[in-house]
Amino acid sequence: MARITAGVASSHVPLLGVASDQGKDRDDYFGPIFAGYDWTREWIAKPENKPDVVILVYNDHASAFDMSIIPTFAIGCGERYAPADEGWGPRKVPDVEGHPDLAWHIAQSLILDEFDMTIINEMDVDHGLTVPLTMMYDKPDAWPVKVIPLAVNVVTYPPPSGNRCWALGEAIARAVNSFGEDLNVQIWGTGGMSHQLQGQRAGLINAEWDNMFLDKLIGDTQDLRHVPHIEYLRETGSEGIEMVMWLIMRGALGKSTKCLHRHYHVPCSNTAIGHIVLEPVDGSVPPSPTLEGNNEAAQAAI
Amino acid sequence: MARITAGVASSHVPLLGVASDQGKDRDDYFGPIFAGYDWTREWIAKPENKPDVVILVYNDHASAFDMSIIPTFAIGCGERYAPADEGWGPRKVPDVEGHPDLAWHIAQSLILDEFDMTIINEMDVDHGLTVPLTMMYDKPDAWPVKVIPLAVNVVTYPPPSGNRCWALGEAIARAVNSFGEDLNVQIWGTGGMSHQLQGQRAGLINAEWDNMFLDKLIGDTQDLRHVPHIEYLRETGSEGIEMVMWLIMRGALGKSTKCLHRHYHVPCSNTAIGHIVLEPVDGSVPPSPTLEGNNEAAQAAI
Amino acid sequence: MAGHSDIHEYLADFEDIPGTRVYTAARARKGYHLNQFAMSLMKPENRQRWLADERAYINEWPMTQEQREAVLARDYNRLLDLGGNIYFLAKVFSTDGLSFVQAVSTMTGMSVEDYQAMMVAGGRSPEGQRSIKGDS
Amino acid sequence: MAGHSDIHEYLADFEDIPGTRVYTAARARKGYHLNQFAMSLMKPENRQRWLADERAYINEWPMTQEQREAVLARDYNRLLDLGGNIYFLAKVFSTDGLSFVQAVSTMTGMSVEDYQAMMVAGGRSPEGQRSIKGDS
Ligand SMILES: [Fe+3]
Ligand SMILES: [Fe+3]
Repeated sequence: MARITAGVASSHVPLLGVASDQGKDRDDYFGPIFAGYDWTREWIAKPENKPDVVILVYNDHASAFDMSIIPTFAIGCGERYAPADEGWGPRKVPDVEGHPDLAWHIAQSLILDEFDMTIINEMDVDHGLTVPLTMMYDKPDAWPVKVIPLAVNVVTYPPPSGNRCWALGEAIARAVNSFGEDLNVQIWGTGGMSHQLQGQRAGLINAEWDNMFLDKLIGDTQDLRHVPHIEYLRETGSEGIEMVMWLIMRGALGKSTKCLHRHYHVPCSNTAIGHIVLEPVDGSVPPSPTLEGNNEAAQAAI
Repeated sequence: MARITAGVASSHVPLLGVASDQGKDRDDYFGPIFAGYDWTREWIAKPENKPDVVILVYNDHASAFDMSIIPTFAIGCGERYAPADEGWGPRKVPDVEGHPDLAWHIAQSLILDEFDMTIINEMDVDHGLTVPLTMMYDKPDAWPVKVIPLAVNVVTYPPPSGNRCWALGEAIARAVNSFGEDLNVQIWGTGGMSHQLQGQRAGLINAEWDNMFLDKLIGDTQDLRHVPHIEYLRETGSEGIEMVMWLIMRGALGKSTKCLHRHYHVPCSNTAIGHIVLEPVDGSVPPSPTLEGNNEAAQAAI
Repeated sequence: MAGHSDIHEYLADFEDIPGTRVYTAARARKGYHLNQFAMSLMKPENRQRWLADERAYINEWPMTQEQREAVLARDYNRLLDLGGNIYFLAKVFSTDGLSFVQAVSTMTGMSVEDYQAMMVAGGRSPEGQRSIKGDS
Repeated sequence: MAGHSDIHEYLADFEDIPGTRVYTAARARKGYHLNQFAMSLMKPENRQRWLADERAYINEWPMTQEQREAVLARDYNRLLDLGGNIYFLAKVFSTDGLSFVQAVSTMTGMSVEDYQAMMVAGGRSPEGQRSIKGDS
């Protein structure tokens, strides 16, 4: 049976990709940022922790989707994804290999569970997805993990509510738990933390709020599912709203979590870098209001 | 204040478009089908019934969306939509004019209400949307109504459940009720009734089941929201599943409905034609689990 | 979803309908490029190239040889088995100038005339057609 | 959505944040073609045509003249007012070879150096920046 063994959150600032690609990741500016990921790189390389598949929650930044189509939740069920050209040529990092068996299983389960998913079979993936891979795995010839992209709209308002994101995480956990194959699955939430990339208020950073947010990912509080969008906007800048994506990760870890590692640094470009590694303690999630039980038959049918 | 004044359901068989376009709509084969729409054409032309906007629930039949992207619920927020080329050139019917003000209002409200909508700004619309317009309005130089397309995936499994569709209808009613402008809004559910377009069982028709379904759209029963997909497939053929879209229409009419007109005919091409016109009696819908109240301020901000 | 405890049970039921292939993820994945090929015929320029040389056009698509031959033979039941979906395949028979009734009848083993007569007489009855295991 | 009774109230709050344009439907509609233009610069062949003759390229897009002039002037605050979204506009400044910090600093009225110094010192404080009506 597949199981979610850990949750990882990380900022996905494009400049971190540039720093890595240009070999600046240990200079004075970037060194302290990347140093905070050393623990994680060592942890994730250990056989007992190494994920087979990562469900990578991120947002597309006007790369795969233009304004003609805006999916709230889009799940990648394809075989592979190429790095997007974001205006300066695609990053020279490996293609991202998908896990269509698990992805389709999750997509189908979520729709039965009354989440209105958009299924994606072909798309390019931008820094929102490739930068977290860089932070966790450095510069391998091929990414050592299969990835299920889960793209969330956090650009055009309204994004999904925090409560909806958390509930989606719970439904993802139910879906993973009902997949027959024995897989170590991690879920990553990316984006954030506080930043504002626009207007006269650009450059806003709120270390106090960010650390409150990190605190509340740990343990069994569910306070964060009720934080309204306006609070992210006022407290953490217009792009701080990306943190709702971390709640999908948190929801998927179930009732209670333990913190394995935590890192916070200001600044990277315009942004506060946050990174946390969580382990489920009591990984139980509420049963689906619409689907009950959990049998392993018919897996072959997928 | 905008309000939903009526619900209309209709099959959307492509051959009906061909019959109309080629002037065969009153011949021996098609005459009895179109005759069942005469009442509706007269009714909808009366000033007191004439809708300003129709929310037209339909499915795309591999026209706007290929297999690379499959949205569960996609709402058209664009200015206009051209008829799709489905393999024999586009139908020579007018372009469809959208209502972006109301469409965006509904889209935003639905997302806050925890429906995971895909917003569409540009697409072509196929027979699923243009045939119902033909059935209701014949051959005008321009469609006398603005249309908000609501495309539902009923092709790749799983489609949304009947319960989810009904709940979406209820949320649409809440959204329409909170729109400040005075608009007569109808909601149409299209597709069905029983038909199977594939395999050795093609041609299946189940008049008894179809009429049970029509019966249960009337009054205050909510039985239909619990009909599982497998029942549509077994009883009404593989394409009978399109009837789940009628439940979005029914849900939007609220607690109780009255039947104004009803028509059933077999066959049209491979399909049982069904058509019903419903009026809300007690149009109340349950309050949103996530959004409460209903004020008209700030409409200008949309 | 009334009546199902999870996606496995939900999907298993679909294999129990006589003469019917439900377009599940398994079929959608198998037929991906077949369906994308069919979709390409929505563009007039592609229809022209297809009609001018079917084999050359279809060879450009990353499909299995089996899928290609079934398209060239217009064997729609076979195409359903190979992951085709009827709304995508419709672009192929529409390009041939066939109606849905004409194309669909070829899947039933009936002549178009017999099929149309059955439809005019009220269509195929669901009796005995609901389930393979049961026989209702 | 905790704290809001409906979409009107939800949206009204967004107008109360100093120096910030939230990318609402109203802005998305106003900026539609502006953002689609910017998006087109993701393709190398379009970047080349744009760099060779900016005015000729931008005139091909159905934007307002005001939007065109603001793009040509790289006036990003103006572009936000005219419906631009920063992730779309990023294709314009990326094509110019500018980083996010360089481009973003131009919106704050600070020099790049001062802006970067502010960031290194911990960024802009939210104190007094949360609300126009309130002053927290
Ligand atoms: Fe981001
Ligand atoms: Fe249809």
